[in-house]
Amino acid sequence: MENLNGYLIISAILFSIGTIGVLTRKNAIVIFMCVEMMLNAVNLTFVALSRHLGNLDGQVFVFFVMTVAAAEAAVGLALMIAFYNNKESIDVDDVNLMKW
Amino acid sequence: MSNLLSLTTFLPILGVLLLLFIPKDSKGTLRNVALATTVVTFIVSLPIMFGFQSNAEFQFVENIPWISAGPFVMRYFVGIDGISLWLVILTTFIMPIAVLSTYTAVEEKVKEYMILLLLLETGMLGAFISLDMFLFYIFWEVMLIPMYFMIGIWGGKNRIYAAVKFFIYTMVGSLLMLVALIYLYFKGVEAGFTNFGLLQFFNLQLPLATQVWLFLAFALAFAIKVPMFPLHTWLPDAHTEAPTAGSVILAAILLKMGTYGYVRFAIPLFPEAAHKFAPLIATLAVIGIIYAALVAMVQEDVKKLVAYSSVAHLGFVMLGVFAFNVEGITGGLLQMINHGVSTGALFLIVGFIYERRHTRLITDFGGLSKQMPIFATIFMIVTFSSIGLPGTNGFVGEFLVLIGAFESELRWWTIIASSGVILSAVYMLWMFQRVMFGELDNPKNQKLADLNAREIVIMVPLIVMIFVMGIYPKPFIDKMDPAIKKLVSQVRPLSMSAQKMSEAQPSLPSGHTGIEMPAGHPGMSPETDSHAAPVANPHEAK
Amino acid sequence: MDMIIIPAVNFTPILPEIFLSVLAMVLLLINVFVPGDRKAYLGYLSFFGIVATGVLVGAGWGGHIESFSGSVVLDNFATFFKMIFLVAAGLAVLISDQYMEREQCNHGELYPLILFCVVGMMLMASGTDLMTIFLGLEVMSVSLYVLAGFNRSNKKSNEAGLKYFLLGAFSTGFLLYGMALTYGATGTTRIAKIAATVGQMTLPSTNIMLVAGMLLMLTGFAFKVAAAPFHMWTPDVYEGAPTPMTAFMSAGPKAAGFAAALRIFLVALPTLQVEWSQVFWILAVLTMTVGNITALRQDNIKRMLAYSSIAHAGYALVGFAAGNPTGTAGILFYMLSYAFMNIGAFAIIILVGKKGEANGNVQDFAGFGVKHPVLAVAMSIFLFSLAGMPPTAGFIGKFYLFSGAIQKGYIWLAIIGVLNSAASVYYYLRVMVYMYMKDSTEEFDWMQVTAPMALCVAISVAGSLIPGIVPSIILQFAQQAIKLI
Amino acid sequence: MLDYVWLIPFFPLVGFLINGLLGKKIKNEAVIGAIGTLAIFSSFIVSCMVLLEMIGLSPENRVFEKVVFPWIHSGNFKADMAFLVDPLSCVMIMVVTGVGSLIHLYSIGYMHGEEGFYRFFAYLNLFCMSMLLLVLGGNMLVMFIGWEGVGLCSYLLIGYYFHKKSAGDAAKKAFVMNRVGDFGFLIGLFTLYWWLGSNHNIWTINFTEIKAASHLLPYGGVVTIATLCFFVGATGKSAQIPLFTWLPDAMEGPTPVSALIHAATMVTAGVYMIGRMSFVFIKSPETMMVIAVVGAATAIFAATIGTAQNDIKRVLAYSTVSQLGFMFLAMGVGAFGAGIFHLMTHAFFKACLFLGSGSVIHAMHHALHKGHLHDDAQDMRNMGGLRKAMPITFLTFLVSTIAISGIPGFSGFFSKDEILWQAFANPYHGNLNYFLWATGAIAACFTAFYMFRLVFMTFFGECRINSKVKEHLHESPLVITIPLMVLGFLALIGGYIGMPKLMGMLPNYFEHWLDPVFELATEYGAAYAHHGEHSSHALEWGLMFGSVVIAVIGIGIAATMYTKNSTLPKRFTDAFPSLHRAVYNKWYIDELYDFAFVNPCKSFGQFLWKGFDVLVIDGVVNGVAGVVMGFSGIFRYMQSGLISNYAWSMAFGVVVMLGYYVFK
Repeated sequence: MENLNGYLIISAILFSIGTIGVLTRKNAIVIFMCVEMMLNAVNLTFVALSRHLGNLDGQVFVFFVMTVAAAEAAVGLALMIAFYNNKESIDVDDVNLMKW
Repeated sequence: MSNLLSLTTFLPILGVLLLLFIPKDSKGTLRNVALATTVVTFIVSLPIMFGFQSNAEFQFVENIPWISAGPFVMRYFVGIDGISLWLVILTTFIMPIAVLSTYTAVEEKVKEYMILLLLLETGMLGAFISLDMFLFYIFWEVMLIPMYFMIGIWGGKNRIYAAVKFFIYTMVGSLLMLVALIYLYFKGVEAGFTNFGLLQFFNLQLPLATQVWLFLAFALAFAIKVPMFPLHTWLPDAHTEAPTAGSVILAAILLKMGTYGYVRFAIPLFPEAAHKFAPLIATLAVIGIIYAALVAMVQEDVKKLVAYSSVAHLGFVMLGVFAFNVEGITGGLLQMINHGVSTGALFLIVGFIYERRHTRLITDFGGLSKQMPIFATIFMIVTFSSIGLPGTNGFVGEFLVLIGAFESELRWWTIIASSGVILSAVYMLWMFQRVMFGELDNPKNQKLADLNAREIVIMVPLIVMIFVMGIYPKPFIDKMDPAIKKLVSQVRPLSMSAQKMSEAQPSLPSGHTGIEMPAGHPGMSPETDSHAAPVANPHEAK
Repeated sequence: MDMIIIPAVNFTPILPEIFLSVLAMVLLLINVFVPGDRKAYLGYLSFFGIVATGVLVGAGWGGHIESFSGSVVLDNFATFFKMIFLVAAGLAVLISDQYMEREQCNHGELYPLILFCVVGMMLMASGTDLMTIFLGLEVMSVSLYVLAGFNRSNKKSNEAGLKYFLLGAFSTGFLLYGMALTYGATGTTRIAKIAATVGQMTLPSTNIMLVAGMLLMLTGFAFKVAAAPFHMWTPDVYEGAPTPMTAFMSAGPKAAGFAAALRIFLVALPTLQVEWSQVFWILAVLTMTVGNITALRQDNIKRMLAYSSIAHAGYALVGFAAGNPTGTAGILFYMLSYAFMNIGAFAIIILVGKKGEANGNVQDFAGFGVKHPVLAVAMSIFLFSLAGMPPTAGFIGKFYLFSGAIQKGYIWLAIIGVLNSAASVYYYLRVMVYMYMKDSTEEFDWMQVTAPMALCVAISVAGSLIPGIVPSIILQFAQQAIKLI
Repeated sequence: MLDYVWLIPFFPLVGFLINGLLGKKIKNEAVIGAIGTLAIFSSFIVSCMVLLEMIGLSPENRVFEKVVFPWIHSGNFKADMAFLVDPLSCVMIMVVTGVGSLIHLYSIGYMHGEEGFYRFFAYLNLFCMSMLLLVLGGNMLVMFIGWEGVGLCSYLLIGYYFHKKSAGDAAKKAFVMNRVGDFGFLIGLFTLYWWLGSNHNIWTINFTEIKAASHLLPYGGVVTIATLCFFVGATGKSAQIPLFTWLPDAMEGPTPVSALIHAATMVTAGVYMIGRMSFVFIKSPETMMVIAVVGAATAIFAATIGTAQNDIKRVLAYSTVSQLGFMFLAMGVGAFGAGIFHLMTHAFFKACLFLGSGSVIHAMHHALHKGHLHDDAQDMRNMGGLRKAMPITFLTFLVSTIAISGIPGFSGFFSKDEILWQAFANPYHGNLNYFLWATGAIAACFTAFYMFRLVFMTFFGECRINSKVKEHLHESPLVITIPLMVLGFLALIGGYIGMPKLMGMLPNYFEHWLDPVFELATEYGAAYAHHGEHSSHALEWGLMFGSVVIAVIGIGIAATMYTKNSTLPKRFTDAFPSLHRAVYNKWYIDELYDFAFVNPCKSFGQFLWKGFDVLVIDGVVNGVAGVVMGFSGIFRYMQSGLISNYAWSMAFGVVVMLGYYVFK
């Protein structure tokens, strides 16, 4: 697969976008979506590499990642709801009780 | 009995276990049990002293496996030679006195206090008998803990600062030593050693650069403990805040760890480096002597004064040890014991008046001689012992230190150090005068009671030691002599002295070899070499 | 190929995991039937389950069984770490009930979650495939997110959960990306095969994909073990999380992170040791220094121990940087001792604390030594062990870690380490200063020491003291464990 | 043979122990006094036996060493508890035990009723023991025990009235100044020991061994350094310039103490020490010169101060300093025998003078007490005309005064004249001799003047104190007057054993006796001596006559000023007020020392403590802690609590790592 680099670059760009999103956004849900984007970028890498290398390990990995991401989403959203219950906000800048 | 040393060392732990079962309100029982424990420990240690053969070998050795994991093999390897013998005896000797001194001084948390005292004894004894470097390190660090609590819990107003300072200050040094210790071990492993046993490391040939670093690390740890100028500031704080027994033990035994460390570890392990740093250490020692004396002179607090006097005394010890000849090291060791006895006694004395008056300011006293004649007599004897009057113990050690140092390359240092003899008289006598002489004008002092029977019992052994060691130090010297000779020969490796000799040959005065060689006693060559060295380099003294 | 061949799977290596998972699910089920004030029974059940698992794990000592086509292995390394996790979990379970009862969030799910978390950690330790390790890590992490935010009504706990979750997920991204790149560079996710492939590369350190993959994985694990600069979540999460969970988190997951990292770096990437060693060198220095120095000024004792926990990760990283048997055995030993001493300390903190996480400052310990001498002595032992004073386990652990560095030639690392150690003494002593040297403001009469608590403290004391005096009993196992990877 | 020599210091030790430990219980003054006196008297008996035995030996065999027990043996260093008996130490033990016994006896009467009577006798015995160790010591270290031991006793006895601040100060001053000297002694000892050892492998501090090896010592050089150091020791102990100021202050002690320690025995230890090591000292012409000059200077310097003092004991104290100066002058000009001779005669007459003054003070004190007056019992301005009330005291005092003034026929004349003659005629110092002689002669004139001033002010004229008191003035009891009479008698005739050859009536027994000790020194001295310049009999006679005239002049002036024309002193002081003030204030030497040493030391100590110890060293220590804590604060605030900051930190870490490794 001659244009592996293209896939890798795209996934790297996706990953970076996700990272930057995490760094810059304030809404917890958006941040979490950015994390998901990072994970999907990795998935893309895995798939591309798997295809390039001709073995299925990467593909299998992707399934696990997707499952885990789903589980994480469930837990994460639950935590955000709990937080929202207390603070009526999901702005991460309001997560500020503990510092120093 | 082959495990006499272990028995002595761990008897106090047994005492601790006993104490745990005594309710904390029965203070009398607690005190008596602790006292009994220390007395029994002392008695058990006596066969060690009498059974000790005057040779250079380590005796009462116990060597059993302890840890063996990975690259490290540590053994429970203990034993004593003439150097550690007296420190062990000093420890067991001082402890009952220290315990006895707490009978009225400590009324709160008696149980804890006694437990800590006994733990401390085990720690100190363990450090003196360890021949496994790792084991030594363990005991060395363990000692800190009880002392820390003693200062911190039963201390004076500023106790927390003093306790924490004491702990961290000492810790910094010893941790660096730990690094050096481990490094040394790996060097040993390269040379084929299989465990932490100290003695084999004396034969390890290390390049000078390595020795220098390792020596510095060891020396720092020990210098802090000694304490040497300018690492001494924890000591006055610790002493002023510590309760009497704590001060006594700190001065009498704990500080000896530092000097003992030099004698047992830093110097024989890294002889070339030790030589290289001898001028520096001698300089610091001499500065310490003068500096501490001057500072002691202007102290307002008796205890602080005594604390600074400790710094000066230990400066003498260091000077003697770094003379690297038999006289100097013997003097240093004697001075260690002397300092234990006399400064211990001084702290007890300070404790006595503190208990009575709850102040230690010199200006609060005056004319006590009239009111407390027995106290005055004892105080005076101890004072003069501390000054180093001939006939008391202080003199023998100080004199040997000075003469040993004078024979070595440290001649000019010795001359300056000797002036410490004047200063010590100044500050001690001035203090004595202000406390004991003059009008008894403070009404609070007019009701003071003289020493009671218990206090006299505490002081009598110390007074006896002061005179015994001053008038007949021979048994002490005889037992330590072979070990010291051996040490001196270790410190002057043949390669070095040979090199020095070859340098020296041309400039030797005529007839020197002619006189020396036939007259030289067998086994004395290391010392004669050491004396030859200064002559060899007359310009070195500049 | 008309027949599906079910491969003969040997379940032995994951027997403990299976057992714990089943137990957790059973607990979840019966939780429904346990009334609110009887949740302690779940605790007892899970404790016994953990003990039983311990026996199961212990029985596997000395074996070497690979399974699931080499993605899971039962070896001494895994066994040792599993023991650590079980110790951490067991002790955490013991101290949970009293705390949860006091904070009125004694939901039965706590115990199954702990058990699941242990399962995840165990997978991390025994996983020999990046996939297994990732899976284990996620099982662990997801449970931990919940555990951190377990006290739903407490704002701090909430925040802790959320913070941990967001940052954890973020770090997972890096870890995963690292795994992907490693996969790309080597064509496999099996540890052993990675090792083989990398071993055949002529100059693996010039393989950008591999190096980048390694570094990204390193980042992920650095986050889990709280190494600077990936440590910043730690104090906040530790402070906010329910105290027993803080105790658990500080001991278990950290060990799990080290387990997986050790497996990956030592087994899969030994040829890149020069590179990762350098990184760990710097991380270790940063971590120790930041942790210790920041801890100096903390009044909240949980937060202080959180910084201390960062520092301890730093010490362990010293051993990691060394990467030799001495250092790595040191890590194993240290993680175990750390579990004892740290959870012990947290147990005391729970005892001293009041409802609503009150009474959690250093100052609140004033006079504790007089009122509760035994507990205070226990606390002192934990603190001295944390400070690395002989004759405690903490000292032996540090001794081995620093020895590893020295053996490797990292003298300066060791020196920085010991200096940090000396600085750390200050804040540990500070607690003791308050316990013993300040007059009490409190009577501590509300304190009640329940049996599980007492048991936890007793075990912890034994665990911090005995290995300090006769370290061989643990060290020889650690040595053997390290030999097999 | 002489094995029993150890008994000599042993008896006083026993006395010390009995009185010191049990004295408080015994309480009975008679018993305590008897024990103390008997102890030293026993030593006197033993000393006499030793002397007799020594006389029985031929001169070259008069050396005996006795090792009692080994003391410090370490490496090359070896010091035993060893005693050395030779003619020199014989003289010294006779003086110490003899005069000591008399003073003990005297003290029974003098100290009657004092608080701590037992303490006094214990200290006195201890002192005698130390002094005997000093003079009998067979090596420098035993000598040093005694050397420091007498210093200790001096301290204890000066501070006997410890409730008086001045006594405490004086005691401390005495000890510290002695210590300065001891410092010199030690350095001298080290130098000698080290030089002989390292160059010739003779590691010894034993006197006989050093003597045997003394031919190896060079002239000058290292010997000068060593001997100068020893001499510093001697100046401390014997109150010479510059370390003399403690002795006048030491008069705070009870008078018998002044007599025994600060006149007869201890202060002469320096002279003895030089005599003991004459064979070393002589090898350094420079040191000899220094000793001679310092001795002469001290002699005249102290004599000038003595002329203006009003305290009877202080006059005697300065007189002692001055006389010690004469002894050092003798040592410095190589007349060791003469020095020791003067030491002995001085012990007789000065002890007598002090005891006499004690008797006077005792009487005055008693009388003042009876008269309920609080005037100073020691101030001569309060005295006068006592000769009628205290005839025995007066007579013995007068004899001693004449002796010290150097009137022929009395003991002081023989010894002092010998010294002056040697100062003039010695072969070592060339033209300096004239100066030495002149200084000595003027000092002798001053001596005669101030001593007779004392006598006149005290015993002649009218009693200047309240007449009520006068009737209470009585002669002291027998226990006091007997020692006075014995000492007075000795002061009278003691000189005849050392009559100069010139007079030819008696052989100079004393010099012959000491010859074996000093002949080696003379032999060494010959190496640089210039012979035969001044030694004519006529000259000697002339100088002798001159010195007598000088003494008589001094007496004459005193007589004029203090008996005939009593306004003269006042007019004199009015004429030279600043001179008088300076002399009266001892040339401000104490103030100078305070200014130059004491105060700088104190303020430097203060600076080191408050400035260096606390500010700098602890400043650094606490500063390091502070800096770490400061960083703690900074790191703490980096922990902002915000998720995005944390994420940034992580991303930063990743980027740096990747940046470094991937793109390097």
